[in-house]
Amino acid sequence: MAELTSLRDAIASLIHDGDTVAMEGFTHLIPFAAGYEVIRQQRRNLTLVRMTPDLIYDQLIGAGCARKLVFSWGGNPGVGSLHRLRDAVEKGWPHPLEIEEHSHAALANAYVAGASNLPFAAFRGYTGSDLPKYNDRIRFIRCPFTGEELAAVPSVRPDVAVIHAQKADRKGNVLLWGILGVQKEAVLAAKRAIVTVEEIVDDLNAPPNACILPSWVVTAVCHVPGGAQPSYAMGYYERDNRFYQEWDEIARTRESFQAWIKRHVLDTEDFEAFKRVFRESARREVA
Amino acid sequence: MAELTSLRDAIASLIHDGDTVAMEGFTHLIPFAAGYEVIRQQRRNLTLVRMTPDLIYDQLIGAGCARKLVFSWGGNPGVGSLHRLRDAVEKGWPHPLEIEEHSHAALANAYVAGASNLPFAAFRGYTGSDLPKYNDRIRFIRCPFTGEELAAVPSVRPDVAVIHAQKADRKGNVLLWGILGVQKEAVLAAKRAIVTVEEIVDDLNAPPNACILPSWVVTAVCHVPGGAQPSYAMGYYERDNRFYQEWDEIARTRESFQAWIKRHVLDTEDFEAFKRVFRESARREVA
Amino acid sequence: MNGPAFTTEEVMTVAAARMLKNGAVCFVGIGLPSTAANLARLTHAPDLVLIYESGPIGAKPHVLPLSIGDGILAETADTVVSTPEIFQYWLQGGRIGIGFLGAAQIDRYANINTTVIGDYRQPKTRLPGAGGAPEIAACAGEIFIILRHARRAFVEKLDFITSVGHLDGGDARRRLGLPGKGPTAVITDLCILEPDPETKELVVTHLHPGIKREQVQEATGWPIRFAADVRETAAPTAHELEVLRDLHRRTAEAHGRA
Amino acid sequence: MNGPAFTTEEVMTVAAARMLKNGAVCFVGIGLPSTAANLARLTHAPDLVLIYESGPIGAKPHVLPLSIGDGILAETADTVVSTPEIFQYWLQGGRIGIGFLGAAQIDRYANINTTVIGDYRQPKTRLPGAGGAPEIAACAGEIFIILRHARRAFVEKLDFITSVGHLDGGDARRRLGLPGKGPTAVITDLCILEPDPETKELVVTHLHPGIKREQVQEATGWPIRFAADVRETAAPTAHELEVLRDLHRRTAEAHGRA
Repeated sequence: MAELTSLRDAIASLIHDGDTVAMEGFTHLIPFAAGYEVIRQQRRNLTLVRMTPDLIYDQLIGAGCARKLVFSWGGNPGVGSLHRLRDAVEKGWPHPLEIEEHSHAALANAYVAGASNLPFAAFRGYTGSDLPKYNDRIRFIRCPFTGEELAAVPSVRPDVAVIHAQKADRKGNVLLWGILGVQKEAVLAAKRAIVTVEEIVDDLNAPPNACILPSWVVTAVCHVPGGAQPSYAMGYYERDNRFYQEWDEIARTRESFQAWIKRHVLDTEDFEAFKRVFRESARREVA
Repeated sequence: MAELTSLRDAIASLIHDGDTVAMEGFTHLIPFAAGYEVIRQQRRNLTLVRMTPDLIYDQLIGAGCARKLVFSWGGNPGVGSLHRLRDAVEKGWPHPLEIEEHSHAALANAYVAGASNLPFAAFRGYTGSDLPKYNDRIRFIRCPFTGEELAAVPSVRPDVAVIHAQKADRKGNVLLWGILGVQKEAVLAAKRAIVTVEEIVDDLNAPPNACILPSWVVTAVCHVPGGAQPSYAMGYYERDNRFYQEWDEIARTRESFQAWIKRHVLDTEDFEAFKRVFRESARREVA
Repeated sequence: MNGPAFTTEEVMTVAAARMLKNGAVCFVGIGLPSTAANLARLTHAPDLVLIYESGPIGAKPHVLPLSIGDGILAETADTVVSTPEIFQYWLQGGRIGIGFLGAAQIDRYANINTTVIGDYRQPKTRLPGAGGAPEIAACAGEIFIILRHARRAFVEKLDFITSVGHLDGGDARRRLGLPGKGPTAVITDLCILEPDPETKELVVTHLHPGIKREQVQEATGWPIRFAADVRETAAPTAHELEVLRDLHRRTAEAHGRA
Repeated sequence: MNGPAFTTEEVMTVAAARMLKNGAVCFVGIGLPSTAANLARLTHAPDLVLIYESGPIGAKPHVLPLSIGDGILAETADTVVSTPEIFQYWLQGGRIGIGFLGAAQIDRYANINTTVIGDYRQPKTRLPGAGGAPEIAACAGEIFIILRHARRAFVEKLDFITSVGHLDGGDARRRLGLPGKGPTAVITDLCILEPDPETKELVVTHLHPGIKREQVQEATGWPIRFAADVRETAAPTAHELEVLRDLHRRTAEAHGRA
């Protein structure tokens, strides 16, 4: 059964230095508040798995939390580069970052295999691409019936999955809707799962066949309204596209990035404090 | 784009003698009306694929439509045996029936592989079971990363999938909810798909992430209210458990089965006529 | 004997229900397993999580389903997923604590036959087949089996192994790399049997009230072994019987068999 | 030149949009492909089915998404499935007629690089990477590619092949058993290129209004070939331009960049 706890306690007790962590959310419901708390608690040597690193991993990488990144598309959606990711890969700052690079199809299949307790996933992919030349975790197998060759990747089995969802009930059952990405697979593939939610309600009032994660597959549920900003939570708030554009400037230099992280994350005690400071910065921007 | 057509025309134009046909619906939404129409049009030498043959395939097999059956559990749920299936397997009546037998996990995975355009599915199964000794379509492969042995079955790729759903809109987009079984996979694995529905509406009013089959993956949509009886359609009618029990008597002898099929199916011109005769029989039962 | 009167069927169901701890996650077969699991949920284990292979997760039926996919399972579930997902993410995924199965035939190592009596290609009796059982027996954390005790069910040698128990005993499961512990209890209308820790051969650990050892041997197709300290199954309580009989009454009414 | 004035960007987008037939099923990348696909949907192809890798099937956004998973895609879709399902059932499943991609770099056989400039392990410039492109390029029925024409984009040799076009030309795709036809058109802000039926080398088949052959050669990193009968791209109509500009205006307002 999931424990209803504070985000600080969840991160402190469930994410350890050196863990493999998958913080998922495909543009929608990205667990930013949890990412800030990991930075605040200065976790180190994490292996970060995520299809689209997005700003959340740009921040974790720039803050020095990551040793390795497993990913399939590393840009700032609709804006351009992730400068902290590029700085780590191109210049080794703040320290070298090992990368394991896949395609979306491969990584999505690898999460499914993890959730299914299979050691690998087979799919039609990578043929003719140079990616297999640089990633020895991409191999090829033959169909035992037709002899066809298929690509194979090992399953993703994180120590911890972290996702953000719209609702949980008081027992810790979780409901999400809209763009679901690979969140369900990430949670079911992981040893431990942290879910931050917009609301805790008496009754989920879920439609039939809704995407529900029962309390007994979740380790901790944390009530963190706005916890997916600057991404969005369908039914609650829109994507802060303006901040995605501003991030291009903030992350462009090491100094401006470090100043932003210090002011908004390291010098704030929790996400509520972060939101206060963030609103002030926004007001200053506009002024 | 799906064509809105009569069930008679759909079966006549899309199911041919010798086809491989998957009529799916896991206890819920079993496409019985479509099965009756196949018997009425006297299709022959069909390879019938279905996890749970249920009464629908007991009827098709007894009526002599089937050459081969691919299945994973062949009972009358909650009642006992499927007597027509047993008569065909044990005594070769009305003619011998070839069987390819799997477990539910294997067949469900085989449908997923078919929908995914993969030649096979790998899963943890069959270890220690005698089924692989009698089914050469069950093989074993090794994980290219861990060396673990896994079971493999070829994907299911029917010529035609037939399902029953709650609603379609006038464009032929289909919505189903409740127990979904493998219907979506069956439709996506098949070359052609026939969907009978309870209602045709202007707007599906589907909740987010609902199980929808877009018009462009469906070949024909037929408006057949009650088309899943004696199974049930969530939101429309309950399972006719009494008839499932009566079927045990009807199907027990060849004579009583043939009399029932003649009266209710061969001598009725369509499902509306079937329903009239069926109601009379029911009244006579009660009287 | 004091206390309320009860049938051997009732003591079997109650004894099986008691083995299901509150909060456990149980993959339930239709029939006797479903009856026992719902009795447990309606008595000592309100938070028992019931999963049916048709897709319902956390089903809480107030009447017993006649089929594995009755509407009542979907209507009362926390959610309903597709059948492939049930087998891939939930069973194979290792999320099931207890697999609760019935059986047509069982041998001394709790291997199960639900496929065929006689030769597979020339069957004397064709049974329904595997269903979900082979992978439940392989992947669930542990397996409970419930069936009526009779010579034609408890056989010296199975005509067909549909689902593995402990195969030929000892550490056979470990050698085959099967994920789960396999059968840890077999509950019948006469007794409770558990595998010997070493040999994995089923031994009688509990006799139901009023049942004699001879009756068990008489109903078993091999020389049955008894534990050093065979105990008597505690008789069903008045409350357990009341809940069970109410459940059967509601079920009969709902399915039009009152 | 008669008719309304337009930019090279506009003629590129309009030319690409016109290639999408009504009722086609199109797997859409973010950016230029999404702009062209939605222009097609808002003009001649109202029943064009748009699928985005984040899960929306049949999205009908009235403003352009900034990201591949914007809310507007989910809200206007016929349904939204998980990302694994999009890749397994819909793309790999063979349900996609047209894969519509952008590119950072492309070669004469329409192979695409979106991974890295320079050495993979010591990159000069690290690009975002593969995303869905490798499997879209492999599995979709055919591929359209849209990108701006420039020497650093149209290169003699790719530093890295992220997604296959026609590899080294000829029947290379068939030999590798790739399901789809591969790239059938490349649309730039200068011209339209199509693979030679035999060699699969890209040849210029259409020049946009007012564009000279020299400009195309100048912007291409290899000796570019021209078709025997190079035609002029029909200029955008007033209606096409109006719809496209309205779409951009609504988008800018919605994303707070007015």
